Amino acid sequence: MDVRLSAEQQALREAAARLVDDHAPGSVAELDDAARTARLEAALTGSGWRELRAPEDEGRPLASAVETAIVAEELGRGPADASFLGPTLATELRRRAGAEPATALETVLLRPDLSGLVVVEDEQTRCSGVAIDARGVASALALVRTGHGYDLVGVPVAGASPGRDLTRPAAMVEGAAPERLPGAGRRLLTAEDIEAWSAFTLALTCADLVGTMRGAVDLAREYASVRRQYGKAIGSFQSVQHMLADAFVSIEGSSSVTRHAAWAADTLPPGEALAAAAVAKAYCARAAREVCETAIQVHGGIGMTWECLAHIHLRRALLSTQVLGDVGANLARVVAHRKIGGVHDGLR
Amino acid sequence: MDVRLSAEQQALREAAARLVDDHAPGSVAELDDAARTARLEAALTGSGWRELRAPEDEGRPLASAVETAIVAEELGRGPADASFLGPTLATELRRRAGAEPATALETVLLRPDLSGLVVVEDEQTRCSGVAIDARGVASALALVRTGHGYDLVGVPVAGASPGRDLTRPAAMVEGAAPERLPGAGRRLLTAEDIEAWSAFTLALTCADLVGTMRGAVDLAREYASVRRQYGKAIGSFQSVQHMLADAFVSIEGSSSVTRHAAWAADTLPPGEALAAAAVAKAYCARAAREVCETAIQVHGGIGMTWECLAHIHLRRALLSTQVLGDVGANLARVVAHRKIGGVHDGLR
Amino acid sequence: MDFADSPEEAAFRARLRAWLAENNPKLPQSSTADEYWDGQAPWHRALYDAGFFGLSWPEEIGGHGLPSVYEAIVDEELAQAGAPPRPSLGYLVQGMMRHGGQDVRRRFLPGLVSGRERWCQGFSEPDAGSDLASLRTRAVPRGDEYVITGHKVWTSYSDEADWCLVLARTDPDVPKHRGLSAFAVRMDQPGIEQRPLKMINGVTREFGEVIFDGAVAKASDMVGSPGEGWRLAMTVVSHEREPGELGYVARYSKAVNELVDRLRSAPGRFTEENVRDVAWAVVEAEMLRLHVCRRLSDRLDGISHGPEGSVDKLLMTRVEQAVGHAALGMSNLTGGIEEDTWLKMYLYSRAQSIMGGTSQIQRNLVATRILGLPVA
Amino acid sequence: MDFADSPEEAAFRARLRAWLAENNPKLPQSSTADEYWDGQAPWHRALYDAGFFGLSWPEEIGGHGLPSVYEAIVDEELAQAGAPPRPSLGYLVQGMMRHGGQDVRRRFLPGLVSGRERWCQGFSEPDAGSDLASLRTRAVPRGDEYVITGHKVWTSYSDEADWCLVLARTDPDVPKHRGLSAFAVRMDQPGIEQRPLKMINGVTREFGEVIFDGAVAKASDMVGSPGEGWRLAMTVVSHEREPGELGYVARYSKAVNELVDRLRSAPGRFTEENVRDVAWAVVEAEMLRLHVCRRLSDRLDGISHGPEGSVDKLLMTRVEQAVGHAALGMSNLTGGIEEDTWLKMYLYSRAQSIMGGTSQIQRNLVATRILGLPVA
Repeated sequence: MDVRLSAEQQALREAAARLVDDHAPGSVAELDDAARTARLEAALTGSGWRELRAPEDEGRPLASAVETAIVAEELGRGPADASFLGPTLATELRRRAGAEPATALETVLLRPDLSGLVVVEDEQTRCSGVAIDARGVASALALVRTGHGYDLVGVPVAGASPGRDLTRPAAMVEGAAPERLPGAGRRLLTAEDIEAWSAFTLALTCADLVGTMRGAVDLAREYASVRRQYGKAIGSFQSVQHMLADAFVSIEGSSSVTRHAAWAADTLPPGEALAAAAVAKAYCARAAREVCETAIQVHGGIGMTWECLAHIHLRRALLSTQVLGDVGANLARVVAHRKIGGVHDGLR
Repeated sequence: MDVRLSAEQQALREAAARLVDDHAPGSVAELDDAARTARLEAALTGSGWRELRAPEDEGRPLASAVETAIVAEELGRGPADASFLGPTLATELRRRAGAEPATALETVLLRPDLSGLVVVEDEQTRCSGVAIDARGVASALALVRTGHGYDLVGVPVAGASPGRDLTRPAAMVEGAAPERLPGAGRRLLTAEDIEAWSAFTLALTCADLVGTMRGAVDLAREYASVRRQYGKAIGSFQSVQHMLADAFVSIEGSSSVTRHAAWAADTLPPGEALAAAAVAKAYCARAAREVCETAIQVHGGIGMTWECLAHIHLRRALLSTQVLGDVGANLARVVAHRKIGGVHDGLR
Repeated sequence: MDFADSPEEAAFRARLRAWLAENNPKLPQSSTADEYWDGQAPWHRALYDAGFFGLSWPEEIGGHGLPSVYEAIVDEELAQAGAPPRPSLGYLVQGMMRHGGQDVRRRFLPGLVSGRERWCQGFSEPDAGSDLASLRTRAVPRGDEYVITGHKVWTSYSDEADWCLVLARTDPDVPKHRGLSAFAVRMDQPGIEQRPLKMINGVTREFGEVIFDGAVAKASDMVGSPGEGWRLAMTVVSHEREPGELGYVARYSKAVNELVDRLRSAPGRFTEENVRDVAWAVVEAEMLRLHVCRRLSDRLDGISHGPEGSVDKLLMTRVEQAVGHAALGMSNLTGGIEEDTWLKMYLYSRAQSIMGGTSQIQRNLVATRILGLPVA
Repeated sequence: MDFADSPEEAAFRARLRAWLAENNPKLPQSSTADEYWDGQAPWHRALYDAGFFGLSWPEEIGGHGLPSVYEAIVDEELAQAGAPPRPSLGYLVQGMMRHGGQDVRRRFLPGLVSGRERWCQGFSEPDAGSDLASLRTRAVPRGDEYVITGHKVWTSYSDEADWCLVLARTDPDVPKHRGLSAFAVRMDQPGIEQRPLKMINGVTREFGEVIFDGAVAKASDMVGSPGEGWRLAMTVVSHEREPGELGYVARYSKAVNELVDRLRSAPGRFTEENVRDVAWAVVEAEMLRLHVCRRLSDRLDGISHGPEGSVDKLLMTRVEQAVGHAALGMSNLTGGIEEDTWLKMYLYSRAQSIMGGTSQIQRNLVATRILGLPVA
């Protein structure tokens, strides 16, 4: 056991941090700065990080889920308003199915409540759902159930619009006809594949939440250091100090469970990986809401304004929370995995 | 609508407060002071407050649940280590059944988890359960189910021992033969009677919790004012101030729901009264644990010692919480009453 | 001690209920849509004209001189009908009644109460939030008027207002709490620029920023005496902390009813966490309803109030944020990625621990003014 | 980055697991019964003698010189077997290793590590809790010894101890942090009175009060230099905040396993709240296990540590109190009114936010030392 990041992993984190520091929006107004988003997009494309889960020899991914999570965390911290989660999840699906790489940027199609991939019963059934993280994306992957497993299909995506998460616009897909992917040599995905993909997805959302929390606390810490009331920096008041200290502690705990969930996604059997991911997601999602709420509270009235970045972090956290299940859904996974459910609903 | 206490109710509160201030234990050591407990017992007997729910003309109680709750709250604040809740609940059962008054101090027999009265199927079945609040008590009431309702039976009680609540020892009853109450003219209790009695019981436990919280916060506030660290009273640190402020706020909210629950117990139809009581109990029980934990925390190391009264309040709160259901059980009652239950157990 | 209606109260309740059945404008929650603010002024006037607003205020200002507990009945019935809450103006009314002279009260309060004149509140500034007394807006005397210069934020309804109650520094040479005065300032004059303040839930019409650059107030429109501004402000903000004054019981109870309906409409869709959050919202909202009954009853002998407003503000904040968390759980479960009413309700709820004095400030006040703990 | 065992680690784990299958003394939780303390000393010696204690400490003090992560393996296997945790002595070992001279280290540490000599820690005093530096115990030189007078509380295991590491004031004339020194003091001498400190869960043998009235320590038994006491104390208390040093992962994971078994043993008896509380205890305990893996991995380059111990203490406190709340929900559901193990576990959990520095102190440290917020 040695769960330190390797030198290469640390270098990757630093590179991702640099990209984010150079190109992420420094204010809410900058979200609309098309030149900046183009630079961020170009830098991210140039980095090749969207292909971390593309297949190398024997179909293994170029990089592990740990490295992928490192990039996801830094992009969350930014917050980086370029698509990463969606394309990475799509690439992971293609890799598992042995499909050819996508020719254009692609994401995944989730059920309207974002709880999982859209699955249709046959290729004649039209697909509806949400193409998450759809900025600059042309299509989204869904599943068709067959007698022997699940086949990948694509649906066209258009018109991503900023929704609850202003950094990662999504697109509604309504009644799109699924299209078989081109190319041969593809295999059907098993239920275990889906489970493993879900574990990977949850781990990445945790990493994004950890980054989001870091970004929110950085923002609040800075504000608390400069904002003065009653003749002193508000960060010198014990109540503000304790709110931020608790937030920092939550980040540290979240970081530890996320590191394990990312490791588990590539290493443990799918059921165990999913259980590890559920523990991490329940923990991180609970923490993220509290931490982002704290960041707003520390900002006082400013924190309630559209122009303050604090709600941008909160909104991003809410989206990442919802992807493949929020606190309640993942706590239910923990209950199921530890076999402590099945209680009656009323009084004891 | 006028939910102020009347002048008589205020006078009752003051009288109860005086009794408590004169005779309640001022330290953990005083719990074992037999002369003091005898004085408290004599004063409580002299007050006649254990007979507040005895029948007056037409079977109505001498005093309303509001007055009874006022006394219960002050005794909780004490904390008064003399039995009140148990005898009052027994008297209420006798009143509802039109039974003769008990000849000696009596309590009620609850199921081992304290969630409700013990009910046996016939008079041949032996009764087991917990006789709560059994200091100086000779017998406990349980129910026998008949074809047409529930009949009261008594079981002998002996050997109350201090348990989790050091101020209100309870007695285990194991396999006692139920005895028919003497006297005629009694009627069978209906399910509605039991529901109304449950609402009354919950309201009294809420009042006890409110009093317990007040006692705990009084103790902590006093300690925070005298205990000095770093050259100043710890009560001048914002973190300590905020903990105690939150505790006080919780007491105020608890006090408002409890007042209503007590009023409802004598006024609303049993189902509505029980719903009001469940709201109050969920609120007060959640608050009480937090508030008593805060009182311990404010005491620092001293709060972890047996000799500090803080845990006496916490323990009393834990017992009152459990009587007829804790937070979870009463939240379940709220869910049932508002018809928002019936969800599935797993992922959505 | 009785939570039940007297015969008079019951008759009033029946009248109100019947009126609401015909006159519910069915506006969205104020926390979720700018459209609410289009409907708010007509709703205020309709409620007033029907005799259901200002019940406990004196008749000379347009009120009904009824016992304070009638306000609780109004809140319950509004929530039950799913109608908008009563307009939250009580804190301005209380501040002007208590500190304004006879002339000020007679000139301004009837229009404020009836909704014929719209008022906004200009207290906070960018650098004076929690530390309100450090505000920098200046009012400099010039003949029989004052010239006002400064920058106000969180100015409620500033886009619609005819008047603004402005807190400004009239004496820079005394300790900061003593040099403030309050003015009724007309909004339709040169030297005032109003711009909307967009909140994190997208609502733009609840609050604004107002820049005073040489705006003018008549000396006779000063509310209270010179230097009385801080005391007036404290009266206003302390009533602003009272759910009974704000009518928020109706807001929360209505929201809770909507949450309950939402859960019932789709059993099986929600997790136990969702149900639990809604159950706590039910409990919290019911607590506040009962707590306000208690506070309004305490007023039956007349208003006397002190730091307990901070207690009520903290209770109200717990309720709003419990409702907000329950609403968040209802959000986005059918409708995809867009913002929905539930999400906006949640986002807005985060403001309750900030506006009207942060929860941190309220806790300071409870600790020192009520619990008597030593000031740091 | 790898959470998996290396082949050596896997072999070690297998050896330990086999040993535990035969040598688990099946003691109750330390937080629930005085009987634990009867078994603790034999358990310490057995674990040491079998080669499973002090794994990451240097061989010259009786350790094994293994990588720090072996401690995580021990914790996991102890929890899995339901065995008692490893003795929580690491903070004393670290303090004496870092500050004690060669002679002190050689004389005292092997006995401490092997369990052949029992040590207690005499830091806190009735009037010096959070503000430890204000302690009043005096150590006055007399020839080649010091005479110690004072009153210590929260002296861990004082009833069993052969030695006490006493923090005392040796120089009253310098600022309070600078005048302290640490001594190894023999407990079996006149001038020392030990009495048990009964905790709120009824346990009497974890802590004691110790009155020093003319007790004597040799000058050569001073640990560190004169005036180095504060720095030594800070080393000790900061390691006392580290779950990896305390071995508490085993404690919590064992407790969680017991909670899970309890729920499974009686399905249908518990409310959703009970299940939810246990599920959170599962999540929290797992978080700490993984967090300790991370911290122990960070030590693979050697121990360097700073204020992050306060983070770990706060995380550990959340875990213990989440476990405590879940335990409270299991309490008294079958057995009547008496105190039970679950209730005691809950009551003890309240201590975790106090001992080793209150959560308030830890938050101050995180805010100022890690987040760099200005000191008030």
